[in-house]
Amino acid sequence: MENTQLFFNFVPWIVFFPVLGLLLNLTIGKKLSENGIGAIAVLASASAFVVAVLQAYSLSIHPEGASILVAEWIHVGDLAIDWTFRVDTLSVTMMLVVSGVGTLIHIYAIGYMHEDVRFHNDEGRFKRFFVFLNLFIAMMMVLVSGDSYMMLFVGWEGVGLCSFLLIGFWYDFDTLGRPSFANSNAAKKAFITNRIGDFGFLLAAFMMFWQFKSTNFDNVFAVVANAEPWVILWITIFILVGVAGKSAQIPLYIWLPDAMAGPTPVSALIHAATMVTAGVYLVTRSAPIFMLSHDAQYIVATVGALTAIFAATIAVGQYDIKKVLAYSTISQLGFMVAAVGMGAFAAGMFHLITHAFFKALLFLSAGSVILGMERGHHHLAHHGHHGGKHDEEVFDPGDMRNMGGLRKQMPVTFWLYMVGTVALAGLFPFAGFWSKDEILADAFLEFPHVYWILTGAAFLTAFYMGRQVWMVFFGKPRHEVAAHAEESPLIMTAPLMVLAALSVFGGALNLPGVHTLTVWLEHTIDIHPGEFNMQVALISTALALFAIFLSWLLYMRKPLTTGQPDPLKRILGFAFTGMENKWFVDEAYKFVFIDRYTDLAKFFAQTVDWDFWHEWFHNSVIAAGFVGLTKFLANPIDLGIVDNISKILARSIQYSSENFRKVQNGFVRSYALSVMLGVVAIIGYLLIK
Amino acid sequence: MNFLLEPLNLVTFFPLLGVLVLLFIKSEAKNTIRWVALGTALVNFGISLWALSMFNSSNPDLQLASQYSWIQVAGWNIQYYLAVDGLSILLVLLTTFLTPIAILSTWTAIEDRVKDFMVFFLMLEVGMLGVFLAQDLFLFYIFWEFTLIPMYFLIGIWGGPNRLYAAVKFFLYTMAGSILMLLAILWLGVNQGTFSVPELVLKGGIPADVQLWLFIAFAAAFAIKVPMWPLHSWLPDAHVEAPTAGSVILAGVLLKMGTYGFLRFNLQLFPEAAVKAAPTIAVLAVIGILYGAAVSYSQKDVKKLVAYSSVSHLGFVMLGMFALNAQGIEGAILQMINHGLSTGALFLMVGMIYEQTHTREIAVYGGLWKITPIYGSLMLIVALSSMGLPGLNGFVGEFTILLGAFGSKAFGTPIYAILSAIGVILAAIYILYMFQKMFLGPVGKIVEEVKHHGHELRDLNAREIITLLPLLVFIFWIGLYPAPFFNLIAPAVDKLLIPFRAILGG
Amino acid sequence: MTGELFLFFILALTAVLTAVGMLTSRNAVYAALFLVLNFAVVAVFYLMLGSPFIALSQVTVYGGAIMVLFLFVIMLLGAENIKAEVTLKKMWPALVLSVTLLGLIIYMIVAKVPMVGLAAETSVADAAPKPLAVSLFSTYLLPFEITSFLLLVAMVGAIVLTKQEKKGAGK
Amino acid sequence: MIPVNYYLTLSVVLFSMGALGVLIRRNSLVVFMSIELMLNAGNLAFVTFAKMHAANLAAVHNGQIFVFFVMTVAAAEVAVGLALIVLIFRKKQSIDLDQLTHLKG
Amino acid sequence: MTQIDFYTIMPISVLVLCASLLLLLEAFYPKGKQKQIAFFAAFGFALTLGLSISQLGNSYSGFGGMVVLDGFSNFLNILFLITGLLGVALASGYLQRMNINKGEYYVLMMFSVAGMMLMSQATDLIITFLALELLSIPLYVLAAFALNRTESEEAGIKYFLLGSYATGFIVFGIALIFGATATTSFAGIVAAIAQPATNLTLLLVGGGLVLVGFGFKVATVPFHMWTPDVYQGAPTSVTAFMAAGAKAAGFSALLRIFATLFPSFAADLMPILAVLSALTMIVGNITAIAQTDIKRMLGYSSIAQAGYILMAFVPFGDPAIRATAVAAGLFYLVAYTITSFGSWGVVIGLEREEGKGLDINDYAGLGKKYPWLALAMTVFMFSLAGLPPTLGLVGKFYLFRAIMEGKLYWLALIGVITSLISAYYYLRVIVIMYFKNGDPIINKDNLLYMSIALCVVITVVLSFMPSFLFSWASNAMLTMF
Repeated sequence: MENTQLFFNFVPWIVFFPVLGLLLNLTIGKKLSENGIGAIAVLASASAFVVAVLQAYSLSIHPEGASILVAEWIHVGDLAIDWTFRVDTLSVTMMLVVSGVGTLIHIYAIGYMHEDVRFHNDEGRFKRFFVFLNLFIAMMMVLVSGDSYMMLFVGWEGVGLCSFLLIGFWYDFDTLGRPSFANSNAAKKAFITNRIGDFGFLLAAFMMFWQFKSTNFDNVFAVVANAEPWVILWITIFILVGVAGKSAQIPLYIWLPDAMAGPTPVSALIHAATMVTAGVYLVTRSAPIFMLSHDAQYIVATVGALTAIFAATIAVGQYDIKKVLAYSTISQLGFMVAAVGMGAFAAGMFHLITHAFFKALLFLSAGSVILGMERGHHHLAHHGHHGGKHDEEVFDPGDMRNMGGLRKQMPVTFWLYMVGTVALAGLFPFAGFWSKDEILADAFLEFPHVYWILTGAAFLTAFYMGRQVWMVFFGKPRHEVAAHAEESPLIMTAPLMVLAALSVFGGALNLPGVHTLTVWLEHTIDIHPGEFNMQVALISTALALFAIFLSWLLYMRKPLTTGQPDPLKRILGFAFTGMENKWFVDEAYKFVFIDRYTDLAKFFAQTVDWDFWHEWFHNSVIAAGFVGLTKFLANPIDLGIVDNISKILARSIQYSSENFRKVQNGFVRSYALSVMLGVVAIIGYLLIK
Repeated sequence: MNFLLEPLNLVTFFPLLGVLVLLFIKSEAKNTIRWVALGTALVNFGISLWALSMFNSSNPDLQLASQYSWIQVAGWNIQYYLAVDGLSILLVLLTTFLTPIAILSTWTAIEDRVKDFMVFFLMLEVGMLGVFLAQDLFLFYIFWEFTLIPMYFLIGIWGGPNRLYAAVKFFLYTMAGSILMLLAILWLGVNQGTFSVPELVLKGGIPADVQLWLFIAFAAAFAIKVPMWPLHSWLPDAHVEAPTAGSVILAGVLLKMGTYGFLRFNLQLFPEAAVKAAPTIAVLAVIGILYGAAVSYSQKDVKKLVAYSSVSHLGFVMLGMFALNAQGIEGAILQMINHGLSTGALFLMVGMIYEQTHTREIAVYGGLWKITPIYGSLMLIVALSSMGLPGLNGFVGEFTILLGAFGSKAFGTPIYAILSAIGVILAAIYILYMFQKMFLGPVGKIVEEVKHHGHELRDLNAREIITLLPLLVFIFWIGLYPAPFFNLIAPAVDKLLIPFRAILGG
Repeated sequence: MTGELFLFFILALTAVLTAVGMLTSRNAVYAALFLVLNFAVVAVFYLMLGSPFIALSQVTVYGGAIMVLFLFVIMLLGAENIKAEVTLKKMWPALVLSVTLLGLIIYMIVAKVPMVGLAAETSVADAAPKPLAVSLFSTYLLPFEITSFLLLVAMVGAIVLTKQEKKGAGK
Repeated sequence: MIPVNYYLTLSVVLFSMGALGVLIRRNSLVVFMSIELMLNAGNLAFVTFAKMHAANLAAVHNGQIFVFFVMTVAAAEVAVGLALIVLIFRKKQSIDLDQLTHLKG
Repeated sequence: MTQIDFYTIMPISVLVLCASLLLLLEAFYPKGKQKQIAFFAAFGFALTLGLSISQLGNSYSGFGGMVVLDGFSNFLNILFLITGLLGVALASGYLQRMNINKGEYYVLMMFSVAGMMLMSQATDLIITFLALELLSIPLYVLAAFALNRTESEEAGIKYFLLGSYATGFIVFGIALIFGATATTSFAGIVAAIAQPATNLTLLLVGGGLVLVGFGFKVATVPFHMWTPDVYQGAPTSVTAFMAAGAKAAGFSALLRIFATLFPSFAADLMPILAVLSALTMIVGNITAIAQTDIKRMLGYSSIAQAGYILMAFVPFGDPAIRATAVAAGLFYLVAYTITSFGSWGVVIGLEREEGKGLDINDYAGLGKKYPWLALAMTVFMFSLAGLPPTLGLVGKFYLFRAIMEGKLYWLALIGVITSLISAYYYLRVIVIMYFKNGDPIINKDNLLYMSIALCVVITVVLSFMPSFLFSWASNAMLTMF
């Protein structure tokens, strides 16, 4: 697929621009102001967006796309992996979303980080943030534009690294700004969990190579149909492990909630809009493989659906504004994975895009809320109100129980948040409605059990979003900080408005009947447009409205007061405790895996390797045994051979030890005796042999 | 004179010239000594590049040979025979490349008996180069044993508090392996009538049962050196006690002598035995990978952590090598280089902080990235390279190795590759653990302690950055564009694989 | 049993008994005297074996020179008595080994050497001193010369060892 | 007609007794005497063998001359040996071998 | 005495003559100027050495086949004479420092060397026996030469008594051989073996007893016990001479006797030799580890080295390989002689009066204070341990190869394992020299240090060009068979 027409040749720049940006910031960033740094980063990201747009334009003329070889990478034997960029409708869709949303978030971050670094008393890290952010864009571009599984994997791990770096951005604190290893633990957890997923990815790649002699998409898809079913099944399962890691599916989703330790733009960009959807992209990309195995589709769809509902239940029980969104993200990722698992690739991609819009919007608005709270907190602390009190007890600006009534303090943010909420809840005609319904409609046809589970999840989605909005923006401030919260500046809200607009009108991308996106993607993957199912749409809309009503009943009719336990607790009892505590999955993992591995490692290191192998075996058995033997040979044989032999003889004839001690040891005699011994042995051997 | 102008002779023995010069410099002129040593090592690196320029990478055979009959009496046929091929060229370059870097790292770390140190160091370089270049078993054995001597002194004189124990242990364990190899070498010389490796390869025809014994005898020497589990017990001692430069060379080059030995001798000379032994080696390698990673994770001493990580990394090398296919072996060779670069850099960096704080206990560190940002960032890159992040060198090696092992006909099952791939996860765990506890989190108490002694914990200085920079260049280069390196290796590996293709089919 | 054999047994018994005497006597003088007696008996054996020259040498060199020297030293040192000598029963290993050696070689001799009788009268003339002397100074000239140097060395050695002592004592 | 074995046996008995003497005596003079006894036993064997090979004149001479040289050597050894013993006695006032245990290990 | 007879013993005669002259000279020489005696002795050795070298390539048989002068004996004679020269160089300063400077020392040494030379040339058991005594008796005296030290006397009497004891066995052994073959001449014995009437058992047992005697001289286990005591007690210069010369002489006799007389009994003797060699290597090396006195340690080391040399003789019965095997033994003998001389030289360099400076710990700090001397010692230790770049490694390589050719894999295995063990104690010396702090004192003795330097040079340089020495050794062997 060598196509060098139009702007296809420019595609490597989609990576080079962000890299250039980060290098610029690395080298000359020190001399620039914050705005300068931000400008470079935004420009880098925006340039990537421009490249993506150019690609889209080129594709609109040459929809068959192109592969652009940059350099050879790993050529060993019959293994040939190259740095080849792939331009097709699917990759360009992702490029557009990533660079588009990314650019908006870059802009937002200039404002956000300006304040964030000041709240943390470390202004030096402003530059570092944008370097990482640009690196992320570059890696994400590698991920989506790679022409082979292995190049995809480079981006795959690369974004994992960026995720690690950005979650641990405030590595010396916990989420509340206290000195701690907590944030870095979260970062580490994300990386390691992702690595578990990568393990699956790698095995899938190995299997592909040995079965199909290539990891190149086209080459693999060309011959995959001839493969035996078990091969397909295993490849898909291994891919699923990778997807579970990256896209936070059961059982590897655990890192994502902790990832909220990163600054909010990071949560929005990486852990909601782009990186976590890489798994969805991967499955979509691997559509020709998944299509071949009904079992694989079944497994993937089920995993996605279960994740969707499981995470949604947890989201219901969270108090942290970002944690709710995080679990919501997991849940929505479950929707997407279920969709692509069922073969509803267009629906999955559609939801991916709309979700990127409204979830980014929600996260960024949440960031705005948190910063607003921080500002209030700051304001209070500076004005000396209850200064002593604040020093003792750390204030959590993200805790919804501290909020309430923010609608008045932060009106812009409130409205933006509302748009996002409605879109997420899937109310007509917002973007979320169209994409979610397309998934549900497909599920209804393909896997009824998935449909029912997802419907339940959708219901919960509307419920927890309602709960959140009531708790955050309505009622009375439950903390004096909330009463002093301040609105965010324009540099932060402006990108949000763009996102809000996209959230409202994003549904237009793939409206029933028109199927713009589907048609677009059809050039790349073999898909069929989904049918709009009125029944499904109605049921889900009704359920969503009912859920919002329920949440209104619980949280709005009698707004929460300070220190009041969640009203759901009364109703659900233990079940809510489970939700609050994330069903104790983290604890279980810690107990089953982390602690056991730590113990095992300690056991190996201390007991097996050091105490046993190093100290006991090498030092005691080998070394000491050797020394002992030496001493034995040095002393008894050389000095006391007479003693020893006579000792044995003496014992054998029952001599008393008294008598034995009287045996006098003449050394010359001993020596002579030794000679004699040799003589007798030699003569004896010669005569008797 | 012609003898000395042959590139391989020149590259091998040039450091001796430096030694000679050093002998005439007063011990007090420490800086002169350092410059002379560094200059010698750098020139030698240049010479090795010159040799590389003459190396024809498409030729799978031994090249640039310097071959003279040496001891030829009474049916004894020992040659002076140095030559290089794709299997060894990279290791030669690695040696000449790491030596100046290691010397540079000692600039302020070694103040005591600088002259002796440099003399031993340059002699060590001679020995290592000889090992990689010798194509006569006797000559190889001489160089092999010779490397022990300077290393022994480097550990024993300039090492840590427990250096005597470590030095003697290092010496005896390595020697213990090599004596069996000596017997095997003699068997070959006696029964095959030649000590020349290429001739032996050509001749072949060693009965299968004997091959296995010889294989074991050679493997004993190399496995201890690698070190393969469970023969690794000398390694933590040697590494922890050795001075930084010693650790760098030990991890960077000396361990590779073991893996190289497997490649050059065990695979080339005893192909049938190698096929037979492959599953066993794979089991040991897998245990080494997982065990090394687990044990690393539990270390409190950062140098020990890095030392044990070598057990894990070299497990990968062994696994790849005995996959007996192109991917496995080429990956293994590249991974030898990668490990030399990454682990060498890790040791260098551990040494740099140790020089300031005099402690290697992980727990006292923390938050270093904030205090020493350059150091932290470089450490991050090196750590990522060590755990095999795509785009950096470690990945290219590990990936090709695992890929090779996955489809290896010699193993017959992908299970080894799958288990080893778990090692990739575990690598992330211990590396990140190390990085987190030292560089992330709140600022550790060591910073205060250093202040207490009237110093300020400083970031890397220019010399230290210059020391690390070449390593970083290669870390990225190999990670992003390893083609030039693979191209050097590939023809020789293809040739190496011919007998295995015959045995295993395909 | 011929008279000759009878004589042999008597003499052999004497030889063994004197040897035992030497081994067991606490007094060094007695030991030396026992040994002289033993040498004398062996000299008779030499005669019986047709070696008059050797027999004569035995008496002069061994009995006359060596043993006198021994006695002289014993007397000189006044060291004829050594207290707390070892008794045989405490030296089991030595005894066992010696007896084993004895047994082994005797076994060899009995088993492997033919029971050839040694006629007393055969070729006595050939072993007579004169042809022996001729042989000594022709065929065996070199070893003979060597022995002269050997004795010289021994003399020098003995002088070196004892001379210094006198000097040291004098100082 | 005394069988050759008789002589040889006697020689071996004497030799073994000499060897035993070295092993069990502490008096260095007596030990030395025991060694002389061993040499003497060797001589007896030589002469016996010479007699056994009486048919061969060269052999007879060879054996007997060897005996002669052994005696000479014994004399030389005695000179040195007694000198050493005297030396030791002067220093230690004893010729007890068991007191010569400074060197060991 | 014919001309040929004369040529055969010419070097020995010259040496003996020189010794006799020196004896006279010494008697009339003014006291206090005896250092020049050493010079004369060295001159005597050098003269003889020149004669021996001039006789290279010649082959004579004299005195009715009692002595020969062939390549083998020439090779060893040169080795003995070099030993003598080095012995003089080591002794001259040492004797003065130890206050035992007497001219007889050199006279006795020269006689002893004459005995060694005679031993290598002997082809008649009478000569062998007399040569053995000629070399031993001076050594008995020399061991006790430091009359002011009790240890020296003790060493002398122990060496003397046990040496005589061994002589007793040799005499009886020769008697048995004579009994079996009716002759003591090698040629005669070889001829007799071919005859069916010969009593082979007697011969073999006689050979066994002779083996014991020479085993004692070269200190193989279990005939080795005198070695450490005597090496420790004797004046160090004597020890050096003994460890190198006497051992080499013992081997030369063993070699000639066994290679000439007993090849047909190889099957019977090989297990004995192999076991002796193995035991020697094991016991020698392992016991050395426990030593703290450097002389004692080197004593045990020399026992162990004897085991290695003996190893080369094990396959002496295999005509296909015995030449190379035994040549390997000779080669190793040379390597050992040079190296051990050098190491004893270093010991002498550090030895103070009254036996101070002999503990291994007295070497602490040598590497720092006297780097050259420490380097020399390091080279010797490496050579003894068989590490590059030294003659010892090449020697071991040859040895093990010979054993492998003889298919004695187990013995080779023991050899390599024990050489690993040996590395431990050789290394300890290095460890102490370099890694421990101390303030060693060394003696001023230029001649000594020049000799040590010479040994270092030979040890290292010859390791790079061993062919010449090896081909010489194997040619020497071929002249014998």
